[in-house]
Amino acid sequence: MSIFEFEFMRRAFIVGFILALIVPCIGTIIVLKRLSMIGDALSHASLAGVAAGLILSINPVLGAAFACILAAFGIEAIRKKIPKFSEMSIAIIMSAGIGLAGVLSGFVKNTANFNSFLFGSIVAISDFEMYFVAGISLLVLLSFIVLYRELCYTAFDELSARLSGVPVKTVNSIFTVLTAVTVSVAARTVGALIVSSMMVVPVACSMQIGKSYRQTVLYSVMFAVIFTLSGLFISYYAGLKPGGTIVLTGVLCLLLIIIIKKAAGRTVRQ
Amino acid sequence: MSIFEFEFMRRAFIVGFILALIVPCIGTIIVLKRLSMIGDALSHASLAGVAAGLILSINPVLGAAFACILAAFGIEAIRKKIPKFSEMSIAIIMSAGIGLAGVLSGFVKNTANFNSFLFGSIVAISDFEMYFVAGISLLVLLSFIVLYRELCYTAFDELSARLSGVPVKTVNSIFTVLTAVTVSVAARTVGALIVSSMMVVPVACSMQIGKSYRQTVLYSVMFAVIFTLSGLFISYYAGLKPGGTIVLTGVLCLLLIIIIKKAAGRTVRQ
Amino acid sequence: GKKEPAGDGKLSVCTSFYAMYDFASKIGGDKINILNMVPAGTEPHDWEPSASDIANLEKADIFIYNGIGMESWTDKVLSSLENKKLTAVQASSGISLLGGTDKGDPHIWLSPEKAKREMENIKNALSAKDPGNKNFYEENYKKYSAEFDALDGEFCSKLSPLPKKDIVVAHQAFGYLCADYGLNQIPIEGLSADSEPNPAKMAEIISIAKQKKIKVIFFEELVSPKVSETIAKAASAETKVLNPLEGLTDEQEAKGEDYFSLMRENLSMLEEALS
Amino acid sequence: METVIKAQDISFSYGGEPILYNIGFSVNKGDFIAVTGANGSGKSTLMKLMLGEIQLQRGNIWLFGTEIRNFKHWPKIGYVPQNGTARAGGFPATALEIVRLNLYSNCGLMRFPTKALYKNADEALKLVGMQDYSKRLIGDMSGGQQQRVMIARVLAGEPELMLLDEPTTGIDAESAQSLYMLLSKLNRERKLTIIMITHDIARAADYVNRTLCLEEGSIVELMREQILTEQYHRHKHPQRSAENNDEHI
Amino acid sequence: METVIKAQDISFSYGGEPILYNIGFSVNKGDFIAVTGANGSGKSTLMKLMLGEIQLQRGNIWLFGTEIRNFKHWPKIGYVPQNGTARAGGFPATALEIVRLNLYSNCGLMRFPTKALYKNADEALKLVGMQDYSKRLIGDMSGGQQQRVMIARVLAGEPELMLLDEPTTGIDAESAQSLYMLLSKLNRERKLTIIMITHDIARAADYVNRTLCLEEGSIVELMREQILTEQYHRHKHPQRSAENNDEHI
Ligand SMILES: Nc1ncnc2c1ncn2[C@@H]1O[C@H](COP(=O)(O)OP(=O)(O)OP(=O)(O)O)[C@@H](O)[C@H]1O
Ligand SMILES: Nc1ncnc2c1ncn2[C@@H]1O[C@H](COP(=O)(O)OP(=O)(O)OP(=O)(O)O)[C@@H](O)[C@H]1O
Ligand SMILES: [Mg+2]
Ligand SMILES: [Mg+2]
Ligand SMILES: [Zn+2]
Repeated sequence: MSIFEFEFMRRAFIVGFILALIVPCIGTIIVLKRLSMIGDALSHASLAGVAAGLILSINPVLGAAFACILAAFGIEAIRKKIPKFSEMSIAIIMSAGIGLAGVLSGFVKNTANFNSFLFGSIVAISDFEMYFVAGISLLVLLSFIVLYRELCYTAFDELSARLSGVPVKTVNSIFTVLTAVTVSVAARTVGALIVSSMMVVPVACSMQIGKSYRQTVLYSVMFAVIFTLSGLFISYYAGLKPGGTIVLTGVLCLLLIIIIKKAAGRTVRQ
Repeated sequence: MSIFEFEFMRRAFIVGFILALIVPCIGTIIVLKRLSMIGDALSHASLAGVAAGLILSINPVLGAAFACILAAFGIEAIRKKIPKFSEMSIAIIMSAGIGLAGVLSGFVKNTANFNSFLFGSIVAISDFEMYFVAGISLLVLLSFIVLYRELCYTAFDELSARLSGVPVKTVNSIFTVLTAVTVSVAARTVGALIVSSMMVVPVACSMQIGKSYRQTVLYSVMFAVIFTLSGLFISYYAGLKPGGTIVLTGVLCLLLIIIIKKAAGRTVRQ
Repeated sequence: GKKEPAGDGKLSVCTSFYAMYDFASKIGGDKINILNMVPAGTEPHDWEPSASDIANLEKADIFIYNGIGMESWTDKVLSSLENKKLTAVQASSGISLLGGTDKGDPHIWLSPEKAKREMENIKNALSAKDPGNKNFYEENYKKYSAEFDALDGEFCSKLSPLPKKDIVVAHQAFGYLCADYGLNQIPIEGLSADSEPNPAKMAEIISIAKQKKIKVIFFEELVSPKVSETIAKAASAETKVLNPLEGLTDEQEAKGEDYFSLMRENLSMLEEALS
Repeated sequence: METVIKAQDISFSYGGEPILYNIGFSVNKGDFIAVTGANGSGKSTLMKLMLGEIQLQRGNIWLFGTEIRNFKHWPKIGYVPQNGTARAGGFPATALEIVRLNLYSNCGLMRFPTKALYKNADEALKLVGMQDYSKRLIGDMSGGQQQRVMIARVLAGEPELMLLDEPTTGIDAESAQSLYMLLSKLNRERKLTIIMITHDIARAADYVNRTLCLEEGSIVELMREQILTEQYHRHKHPQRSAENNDEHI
Repeated sequence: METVIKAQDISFSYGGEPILYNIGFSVNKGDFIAVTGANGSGKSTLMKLMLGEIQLQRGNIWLFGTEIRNFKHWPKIGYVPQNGTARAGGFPATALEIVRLNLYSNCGLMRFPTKALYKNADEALKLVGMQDYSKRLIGDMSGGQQQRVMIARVLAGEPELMLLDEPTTGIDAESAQSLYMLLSKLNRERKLTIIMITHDIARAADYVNRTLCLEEGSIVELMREQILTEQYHRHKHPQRSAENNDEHI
């Protein structure tokens, strides 16, 4: 029985491929800003939005998206206060998000199943979601290309970027929104696990071999595409869960690269 | 009805207090090593241990503890390979952990409830757990005091620490084990949410006002104790979930400190 | 003593989730003060008690739960309580399980016949704890045991003539029900409701559904229907609710639904799906 | 003569401890100024104030005739920070990529650099003698090489005013010499205004036209003769030096 | 005479590109050596090899008579890295705390420093002229102040061999002078062996007893006269300099 016989698998390949194009782009900047765990933090923080949505009888998915954006701006704001330890801001907002979700859920009559409403699976994507992801991805990709230099410069050094005329605040805000939107849409569609690890693992791989910023971005996209597609294949034929398989493919590949690099006798960068 | 009428509340106060003493000690070093999200990553990664335990018919709690230690060493190993972006190692191991848990859970006959093996609640602590936490905490506290200078120096600069005779590898290994043990014991007892935020939020508060390393450590313990005890009080009298309340108390306090500092007109450190 | 006696002298009963609550309140009637712990609309597989829940347990006389891993928090919570007078009743005790181990499928209450046994366990516990009202409890049990028999009869008579025997369900909750009436459940997910489906299994279910011309893919109200919808679409089937009675939604609670009305609704859903 | 920077009555303190007190000066177009002063005298602080990186507490600064709080034309200013290479460490970009980033000053938002502009970047690397390393990752370079790339980055932006905080840090003697000559040439030929913090005033004196010294919160202009008596400080504070000698050794 | 470091036939390359080629030298107890060379010539690499911070690829190094791979007495060695203050930035510790950390060398695992040792730390801060800043957070200091604290940290450990990678970076002229005098005094009185990377050989020449220069992967010993002809490089490579002049300016 062929893998492409089923519509849901075809869709998984299409959506997986699209996300593999954009998530590592966002991810490269995220990693360079030392915010690697942002995917995980945002998807957890949006639980608070689900709870708030249920209390206020707003659509919980909307609530989640809203909470995601709010949390992303929270991270950005705290990062400014603790510039030397920007990754702390993630832990703080994540705590706040889950804590709030916990407290709010006490007031929710119908908590339903929080997680299942928030987190999708790559093999169960509806028509609407597919087009939505495609649309959002196009938007993110375009923004990323248009703001390529601005994002890179801002990640490198905000002060120098400002002096050379980059509207740093605007660029940061746009990027924050892009990140939040990507995470919330993708988490709902293909699952938070895939999004948050696609932000980091391919970038980690490409940083091991990339010889320039451009290569680092391109390789990370390439790695993400390889991981997603081969992960889907493997999960189908070996009867494994798709999200976990995609992620593990990536992690194994990273280990391989590190081992090969070490074996090749190259000294590690200090 | 008084809050101390119930044994379980008295117990919550005792265990909360003990953990508030040790978790921020570990947390200070964690933050300075830029591994803020380690609490969250370890508790998620230990899901893989639960799954493996269930498959191999080993006690899943043991499996979780084992996975926690393994994951902590994994983070330590990857951190060495990417020293400039040590926080990436957390995202990678976290992805690997959840991914593995997902894939393994496909082979578990009775998934029952994964999370329940892992996450405790501060208001449901058994006798055994209380003594266990007290014992482990004493161990951790002693190690922290004995290795106070070693840990500080290693966090400051591993090369200089090694040159001045600190057995850096050993210290790092001991610290890795201490972290993993603290996280797994505390997560099972009082919940992963409380542990992972107690590692960061009080440290973030104390770094805003601490004028030395020693003060930073002491204040962070002080903050953690205040957050835990007042959080428990508030949660009981306001009928809120305890974990979330403790964490939110901390986050609100941090915001307050930041706002007051800003109002006091002090310029932010560059 | 530290504990204030229950003001009206009634037995104070805590139950874990909806099915247990419904059974216990049917037996106890107004002779007991009953409190359900997992709130309406909450999927009980990953619920956790709060301080006030535990305070309630500290003051309760009886705690009724299903067991077999359904409420995984019970071991931990019970061992942390100091309430000496509390009797913890595992409603599933003595009932033969699918697979025969004690780590098997917990969804016993979905078989009317086994649900009756659970209610009997509950009745015995209440009588032992409160001998003064023993007769009242016995009366109630008799009344509802007849209802269970009737329900069992309805399931038998309505389901046995139907040509199809296969149902596709959201999670593996209907093992006992299927065993009783000769049905075969094809679960999309495992015993707990919160995992991710595996694509090979989805493909297999779709193929089976097509081959056996299954018309309905069942989902649950407390779990996201996305996966069920995906499968239904691929197999040109429709989706319908099959309620595992793990919790009620607000509306169901407001409408005064109970075990019997919901099971009858399940029955009519099954009839439609299997005809 | 056009005034590039005018500072009036600036005072600044970190959390109560005063660093700068009532400082005023002005810089004309085409000036090449060395700023010196002991460690901790507030040189970097003053420079950061001129960049709007830290907020003024008292007094005012005008950049190109505009009050600093309304100033928008930052691309006119190029800045090489002290220890600026610290952040560069793990960033996965080549020297050329980093230098090209600053072309932004010349083309601006959403417009892509032209071929001609790209040549600017190559030129800038050549000027600091790093053309052979343009494809190397910044993290794989020696300390002095990184510092030279940082300077090239600013040069590529063709600023009208350059602020350099100890630019020769870690740069070898020969290249430092070339850097001074390069700056001096840009200053003469393109009327580039330069303010450079340095501890090496004896050498800088050959190139600059003014030398400012920060001392106990005030700014004083040093005369050429004062600088040439090389061990300026010794002569000026004979007692303090004597003390120091006792303590330090 | 006791040999502190002996290096034999060391070669080293980063990913194929050779940096050091067949280098050998030896350092005696009581030597005060300046190491110089152009940016990227491999000075820092050589120092890191001597510290075991990067692995030897060819050849061998003996520290205090022991092969480096078996060497355990690291506390005998004090090291001030290039750009060492970069990491210090956000670390919430005071100058005194950081200097005290290095007392570890003197007392070792699990034994706490005595009062006398604590005095060592105060002394070290005094030696670099930072006694007034001992309670200040390292992140709240100026670049030169941080560098001085880093030097004090190493002094507090009372090493027998000091390896300094451009120690005067960012330090003002007067304090740099004091630092040289301090090092020279320690060298004379305590027989402290010092190897110092610097680009300022003209000044260092007054204090050191040997000067090594790295050039194209090899090490050459410079004679005092060569150094005093200040613009040594210019004289030695007239063509290259001419080229450079053209390119750089
Ligand atoms: N991690 C690395 N990977 C690849 N090449 C490197 C790495 N580190 C340094 N290099 C290269 O090796 C050469 C020597 O570097 P090193 O840092 O030893 O120079 P240096 O003599 O200390 O120079 P400086 O005076 O600038 O400090 C340089 O050309 C540099 O580009
Ligand atoms: N963030 C801060 N908080 C408190 N004090 C600070 C801060 N930054 C600098 N200082 C203090 O302000 C004074 C001036 O610092 P600044 O960096 O301007 O000195 P500098 O003249 O550039 O010195 P150097 O030659 O060492 O670079 C110093 O005494 C320093 O300790
Ligand atoms: Mg400075
Ligand atoms: Mg160097
Ligand atoms: Zn169930």
